[in-house]
Amino acid sequence: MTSSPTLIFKRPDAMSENVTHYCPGCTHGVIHRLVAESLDELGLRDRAVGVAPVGCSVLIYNYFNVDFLEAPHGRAPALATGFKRVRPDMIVFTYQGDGDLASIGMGEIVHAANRGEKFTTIFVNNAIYGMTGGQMAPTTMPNQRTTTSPAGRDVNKAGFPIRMSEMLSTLKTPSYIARVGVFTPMHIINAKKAIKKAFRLQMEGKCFSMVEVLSTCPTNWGINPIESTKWVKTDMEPYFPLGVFSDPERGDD
Amino acid sequence: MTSSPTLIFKRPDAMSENVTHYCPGCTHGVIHRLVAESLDELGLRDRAVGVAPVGCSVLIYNYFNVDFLEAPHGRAPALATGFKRVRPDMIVFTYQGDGDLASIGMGEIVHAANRGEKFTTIFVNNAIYGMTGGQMAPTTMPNQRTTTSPAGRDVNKAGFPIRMSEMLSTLKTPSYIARVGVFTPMHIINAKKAIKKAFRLQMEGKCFSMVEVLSTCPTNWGINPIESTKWVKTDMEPYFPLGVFSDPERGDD
Amino acid sequence: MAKRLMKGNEAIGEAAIAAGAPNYFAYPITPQSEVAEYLCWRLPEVDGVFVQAESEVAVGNMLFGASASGKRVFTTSSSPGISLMQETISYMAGAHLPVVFVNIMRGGPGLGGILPAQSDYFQATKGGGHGDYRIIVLAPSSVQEAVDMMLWAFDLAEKYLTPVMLIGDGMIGQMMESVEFPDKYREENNPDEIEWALTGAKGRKARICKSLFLNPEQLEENSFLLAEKYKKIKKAERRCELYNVKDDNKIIITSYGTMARICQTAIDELEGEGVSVGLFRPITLFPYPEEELYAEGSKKNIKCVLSVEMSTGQMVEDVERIMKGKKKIDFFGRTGGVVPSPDEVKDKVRKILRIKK
Amino acid sequence: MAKRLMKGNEAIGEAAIAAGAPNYFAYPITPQSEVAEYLCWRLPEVDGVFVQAESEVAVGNMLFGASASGKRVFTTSSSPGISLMQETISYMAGAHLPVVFVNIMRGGPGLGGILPAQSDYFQATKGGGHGDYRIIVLAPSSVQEAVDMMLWAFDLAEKYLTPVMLIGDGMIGQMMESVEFPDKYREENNPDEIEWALTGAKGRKARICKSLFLNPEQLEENSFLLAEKYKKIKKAERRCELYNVKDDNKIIITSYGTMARICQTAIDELEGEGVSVGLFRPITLFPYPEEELYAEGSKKNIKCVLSVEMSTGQMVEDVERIMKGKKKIDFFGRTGGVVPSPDEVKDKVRKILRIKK
Amino acid sequence: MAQQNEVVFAGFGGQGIMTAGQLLAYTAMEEGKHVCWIPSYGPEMRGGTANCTVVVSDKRIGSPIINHPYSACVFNRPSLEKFGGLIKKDGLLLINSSLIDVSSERDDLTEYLIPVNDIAVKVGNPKVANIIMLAAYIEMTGIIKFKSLKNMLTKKLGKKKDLLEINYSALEEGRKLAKKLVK
Amino acid sequence: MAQQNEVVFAGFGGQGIMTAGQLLAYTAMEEGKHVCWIPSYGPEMRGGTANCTVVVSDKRIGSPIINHPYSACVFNRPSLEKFGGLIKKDGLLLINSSLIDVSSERDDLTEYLIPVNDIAVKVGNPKVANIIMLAAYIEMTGIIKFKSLKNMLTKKLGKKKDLLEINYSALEEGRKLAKKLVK
Amino acid sequence: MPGVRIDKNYCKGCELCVHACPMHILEMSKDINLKGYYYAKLKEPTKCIGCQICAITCPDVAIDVHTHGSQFILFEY
Amino acid sequence: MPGVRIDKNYCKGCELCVHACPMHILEMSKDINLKGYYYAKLKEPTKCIGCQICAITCPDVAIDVHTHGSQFILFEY
Ligand SMILES: Cc1ncc(C[n+]2csc(CCOP(=O)(O)OP(=O)(O)O)c2C)c(N)n1
Ligand SMILES: Cc1ncc(C[n+]2csc(CCOP(=O)(O)OP(=O)(O)O)c2C)c(N)n1
Ligand code: SF4
Ligand code: SF4
Ligand code: SF4
Ligand code: SF4
Ligand code: SF4
Ligand code: SF4
Ligand SMILES: [Mg+2]
Ligand SMILES: [Mg+2]
Repeated sequence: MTSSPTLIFKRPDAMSENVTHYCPGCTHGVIHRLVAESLDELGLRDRAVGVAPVGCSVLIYNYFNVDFLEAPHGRAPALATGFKRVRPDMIVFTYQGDGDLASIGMGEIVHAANRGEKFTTIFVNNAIYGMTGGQMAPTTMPNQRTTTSPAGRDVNKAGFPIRMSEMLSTLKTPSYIARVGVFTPMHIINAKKAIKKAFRLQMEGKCFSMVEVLSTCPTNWGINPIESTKWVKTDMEPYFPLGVFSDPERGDD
Repeated sequence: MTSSPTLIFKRPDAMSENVTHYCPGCTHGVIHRLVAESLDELGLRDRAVGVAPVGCSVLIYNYFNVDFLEAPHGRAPALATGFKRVRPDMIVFTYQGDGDLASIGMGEIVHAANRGEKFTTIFVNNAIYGMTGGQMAPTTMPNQRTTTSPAGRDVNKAGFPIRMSEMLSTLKTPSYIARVGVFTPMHIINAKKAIKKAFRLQMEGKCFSMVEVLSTCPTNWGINPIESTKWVKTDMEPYFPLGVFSDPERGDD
Repeated sequence: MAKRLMKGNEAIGEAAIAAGAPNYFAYPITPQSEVAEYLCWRLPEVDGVFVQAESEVAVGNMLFGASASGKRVFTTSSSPGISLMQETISYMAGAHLPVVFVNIMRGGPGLGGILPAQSDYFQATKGGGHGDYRIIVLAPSSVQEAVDMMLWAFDLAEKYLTPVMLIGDGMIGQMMESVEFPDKYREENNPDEIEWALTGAKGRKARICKSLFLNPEQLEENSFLLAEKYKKIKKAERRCELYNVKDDNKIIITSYGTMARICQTAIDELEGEGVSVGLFRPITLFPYPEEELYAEGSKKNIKCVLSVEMSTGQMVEDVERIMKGKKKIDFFGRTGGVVPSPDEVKDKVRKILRIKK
Repeated sequence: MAKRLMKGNEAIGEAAIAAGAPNYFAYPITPQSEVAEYLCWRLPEVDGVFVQAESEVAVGNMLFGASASGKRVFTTSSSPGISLMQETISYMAGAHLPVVFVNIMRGGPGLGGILPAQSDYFQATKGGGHGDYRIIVLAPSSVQEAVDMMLWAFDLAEKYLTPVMLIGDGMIGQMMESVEFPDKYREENNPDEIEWALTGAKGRKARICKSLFLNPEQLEENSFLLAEKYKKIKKAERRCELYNVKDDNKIIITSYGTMARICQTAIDELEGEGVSVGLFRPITLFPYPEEELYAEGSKKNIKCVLSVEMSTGQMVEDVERIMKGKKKIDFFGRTGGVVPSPDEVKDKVRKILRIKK
Repeated sequence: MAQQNEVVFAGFGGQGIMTAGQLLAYTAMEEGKHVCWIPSYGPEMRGGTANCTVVVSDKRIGSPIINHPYSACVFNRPSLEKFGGLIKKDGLLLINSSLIDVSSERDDLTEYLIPVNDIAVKVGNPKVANIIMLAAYIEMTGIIKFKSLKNMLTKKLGKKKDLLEINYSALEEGRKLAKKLVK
Repeated sequence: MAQQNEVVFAGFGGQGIMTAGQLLAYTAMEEGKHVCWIPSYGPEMRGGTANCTVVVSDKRIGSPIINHPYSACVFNRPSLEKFGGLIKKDGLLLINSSLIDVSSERDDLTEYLIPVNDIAVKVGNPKVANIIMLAAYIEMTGIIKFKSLKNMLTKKLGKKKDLLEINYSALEEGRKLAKKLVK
Repeated sequence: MPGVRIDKNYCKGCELCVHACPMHILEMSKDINLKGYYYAKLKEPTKCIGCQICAITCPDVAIDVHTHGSQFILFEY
Repeated sequence: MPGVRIDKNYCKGCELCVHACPMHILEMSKDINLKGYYYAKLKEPTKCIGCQICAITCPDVAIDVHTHGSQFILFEY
């Protein structure tokens, strides 16, 4: 203990010092950190602009040292399109929940992806509307109980959960689309790689990029954080398989 | 010529006597007739309700002897959902153009399909905004000239045409989705089969059904009707292949 | 029926069932998500329809479709959600369709906040959508009134074939009060008995429900028809409540919804201090009880008509218009979710009357 | 610069370029699709941005994003399309962002028709969205004025950090008139020089562009800030034009946009018949030139203030409010795409003055 | 010439109606006049009819919509039916007698029959019927100078020599006929 | 009892704050009183605090929001800090002394310290602290009848005998303590 | 013997039927109908096989097909 | 020697780090922090291998990892 120790893991520069308002164990926080680390490592913080959604992460701008715009519910991809088109030299990303992106914002994300807008979307799929108190989302699992599906999601009336990554990757316009998880340390490490790649592709002006992250909502799922990560593995992952669905560097379209 | 001849092809009962406002050779008219014949043959006219789009076919109700609702641009699937949910005993269909369904109405069609709403959508894809004077649609072909892509659709800025049938058929909720053409008599005959099947499935309460019909717009394409049908074959069909993309009776999901 | 203690949001849901309108389409938004959370289990009990839509734009249009069936349909939402329905409201007004919208208002503009406000008065009463149309706007000030007005709203919507909007603030939605429902719930409409409903063109000419009139004379005719309808509504459906209105009032306060109750408390307390203030509470915001306000407000004893709102001042423009320069008009408001206290109202009254506390 | 004969729609597009705002996001809708059809080839010539969006909801939000960059941005649309932007307009007002909307109005409500109308007055001037906000509303009556007002609109938007809307009817968009553009087109903004623009948090604290204030006191503060802004605008930016206003006027007509020109023709012709009528043409509809109208309208010689509109009567409510009961208010309007003729206006004037033809 | 002149050009799509109006408007503007050109747009356009109104004035123009124009040039029968009755008393009506075999039956107008299609065919291009009509109209009203119109055509068609020649001829023919008719 | 009584229940989530208020409101309603229960909702809820206001009155209730209530039952320290100063002069303040070791430092109030958590543990279920507080409050104010509250509890918990017994005990303990304190 | 009847007032002169008829027996008339279109007409009625292809093709449902006894069935429709 | 530092005021007591640490050397404290959460703490500092797994897992970025010389590299991050 004579020479001073080196920090090998610390709060990324792109993150602010604020304590988040997220519930204990909510993995929104992990995903925030992965985004911040990616910006730092690629040297993008200075020219990044984030677009916050409406959802639990609406206050994301309090946790970053990055310029931020706050979008109407679901419309972040349109704001990002507008910004990036007039400032193609900047790095633009949206951070959106599943209610935000897959429900009210369906039109905006499909069309931004289809036009091949050169921004990055971090899509946090926690199978529920967190902020408004746990209503059913388009991504809610079959039979999952929520405040608006008290007997469980009835697929005969509400249909099956929408797999956004699969759907968007059917578009012919080139894109990078991957689904990752943050429910074990190893998954977090892989999630980081995907997010960083998404930003790198944007940096290189390549394509639209989206990383869907399976996330937890212990509060509205009504189970504790550890159980929540397990539920992602056992209940969500089989339906929402992890992987890369579209990659301009893989040569598929 | 002693006994009187029998009519083997005549204007279907579900069609009114009005002359349409469509341009000469526009195949909207053919598609209207196929819908009317299907309703007649299945005995559905009496309990059918159509939902008109905003587009060249906004006046469709003038050409049918069927109750009709007129939707705001793009929202026909939401109106159909509302109607069908409160009157599940009725037969409901939307008739929508590509601007209507694939552009402004993207959110509504994806979600109606995903919830598995039990109505039928006739999706008329003519690769352009007909009514407003030939602007680029999400389905406009690469390099196709339109009034808002005078140098041809630039896929680097506007992306590639969206293939709605392919996209919607990735949803897990059961559905019947087919793409047909009306550019030769044989294609018209097949189109009729698909449309009739779509209505039959609705009758049986099976699933959401959509038939995408490749159609012409001689006026805004700037070529004559015969050339137009050829252009569908040579330019559109290779990109928008005909076929059944999802069929509850085929056992795929 | 026995009295029940119920949250405003839930009571509104139950009231729609009582009104024979168990057909609900909605999208979650604070502070009214409890309506959906109540109805998602309650409606199946009465064979009603509950659909959680993908967006408020879709909600509006599902209502549009469902309403054309002749059944009674409704939604609840809050400010930003209501903004998204403006195109459709205009369409439904133009197509002469009945429907009930409930706006449990929150602070705005933009995402704003989720606490009670009354800053959507303009949007509701002047028509946030395009074209020549108005909608009937009702403003309950208690849970019981919310229930009663839901019943009335559906009747009005059907009587005039028009959208009706109930506007309350977050408090109306969140508070519990005792409430009674009718003993007998209304049956659902039988579409076959409704002459404009789309029921299938069986044995009759096809019906078309539309707002497009490419011929300008026809479109004008439709607009004049609407204007005629609004005239009738203005004549027949104005409602207001007077509180403590007396010959010695120095001031008439105009205020609606829960804000009016706060003013009542202030008025009671002022009365105790020997300051006489009357309250004019419009119950219908469109049609505004114009004659009634003018009559009360222009009395000799009145020095000032004071509009008290949870906004930066919206209804006050109508008050100005109606009072025709007869009296001084003043305004007091807090906004953005700040609920004024009776004390603040009292202070404002004292200031107008130059009374030292 | 030399005079050019140009269609209103195209001139509006060119004017935006002249104003240093070659950033256009739009969705086609009659009767203004020519703006996009012009700009889709014209903007690339000046390295501008042209995006055909998927919907008007997306248009509004693209503008929202683009505006936050500090560059000047705009769109054009028509009535139903503008209704779809109301949520976003409220957000942008709340977030203090400059932007220019052009509404080439068509007949409504609903799908209505595509011919000229002025029936979106309420929506534009009272705020069709939710919450306590207003927008600046300008009403040109000629193609040249449309051009001049586009230049002004961007300046106003930036000066006050607020959405500005130019409203014209289908005629403004469709007609060709001679028009001059400034000799020197304005350079595009340099975002780095704009203190509120999002340019990347390099060497400074991060900037946040938002309308959410969960703390009601902060939300109220933002609303009061907005109210303060509107007060300043009301003070500094009222504009109107008087025509034939003389001491022997019996009637003052209030009318705006192309409708005012039709009234001018009527007034000229009436003058020939010895009937003296003045025209008060508000150029800014918000802020409404209230003092000016009151001053002219309340003069001794005036018997009646007549609001002439292509609607069933919307601005007339403001006229009533402003005139404070001083004079009789009357209204004449055609709507739904029917453009009143000078003859009809003359007939109305004669009727008011009980003049037999 | 009156302080303000209004003319409606009306016919079906493809007859160069809009162009004729615009040419007049451009030229009048070059001459320093106030001008306003306005098309009818809307549903009736689908039917294939087309018309536009041009107002030329020495002072600022009031109403851009003219319910009762001073004059009209009608190219087909439906247009005659639509506008024949609307023209101001003592106004001017030019009828394309190549396609219209009736007259307005009004006796409070100056009315001329001009077979513009036939003349156009003679000149060598059926598409210049609109120019012939315009030339005749100008000759009759003096609303703008003939020379200005010629210059405008030269400016607009400068690069297409062949077309220009035919247009010149059309102008001349129109003028000639007008002179003959008015005399 | 005054014509109108207002009470705030405040503590953190999970202490049964809302339930206590609702029980009071239900019972008062059954007794024929005008009642209004209103929660605080909004962003602060995330922080884990919870409070509600109950207004009980013989006449129609004016403002549902009470900035200066007549009384408050505070279950934790932040609640004391928030509401201690807001109570009306001569009002009543009940403090959960199991978790709060300070007082309001106001001398214009009647203030009692009640260790409701400790008593609840004694009674056999830590969750009934709210009932103990409510019982004490009722005993002190007479705002509703003790018996009515007991009936209400019976009605609400009828099926869960065990729980009912514990709640009865909680009621009794609360009342007992209140009697002792007031004397 | 089969035959077709073309209602000239529905016809918009698109020529799609002319192009489609397998027997090449349709042609465009030299006259125009009320709307100003040159309409389609049957030039050799006796050669018609009643295949309905013209009717199926016509966007304006201007064509009826009748038969009188025998008729070629080329497809199920 | 590697080690971690847990900022107890960021910690919300979710226990994810405790669950994740391969050395099982984290535990929840008996005390609460300012926000009222039982926070995580290192019970056996000497056993820490500096693998960063706890830090990577923590949703509240409450954990720093430092080293002083050697450290196990389990993965590239
Ligand atoms: C137009 C509009 N509709 C509804 C809402 C209410 N709302 C806020 S957040 C939200 C959903 C949030 O869910 P999600 O996007 O999944 O994010 P999460 O909270 O789960 O992270 C909704 C419906 C709103 N603010 N605006
Ligand atoms: C909200 C709204 N936006 C835009 C329009 C204008 N509009 C009318 S039809 C149309 C597009 C029609 O294209 P499509 O759906 O492809 O139908 P088509 O005419 O080609 O059959 C548009 C943009 C409108 N009526 N409403
Ligand atoms: S509600 Fe769910 S998503 Fe929102 S912060 Fe809490 S745990 Fe996370
Ligand atoms: S514009 Fe195109 S789609 Fe519309 S009727 Fe004409 S040809 Fe058909
Ligand atoms: S029925 Fe067949 S053969 Fe006869 S005209 Fe029609 S296409 Fe030709
Ligand atoms: S296909 Fe029909 S519309 Fe076309 S030419 Fe033949 S008959 Fe006429
Ligand atoms: S660095 Fe590794 S060993 Fe050390 S505490 Fe964290 S998880 Fe455990
Ligand atoms: S993971 Fe972080 S927040 Fe959770 S207990 Fe460990 S240190 Fe605390
Ligand atoms: Mg979510
Ligand atoms: Mg189309």
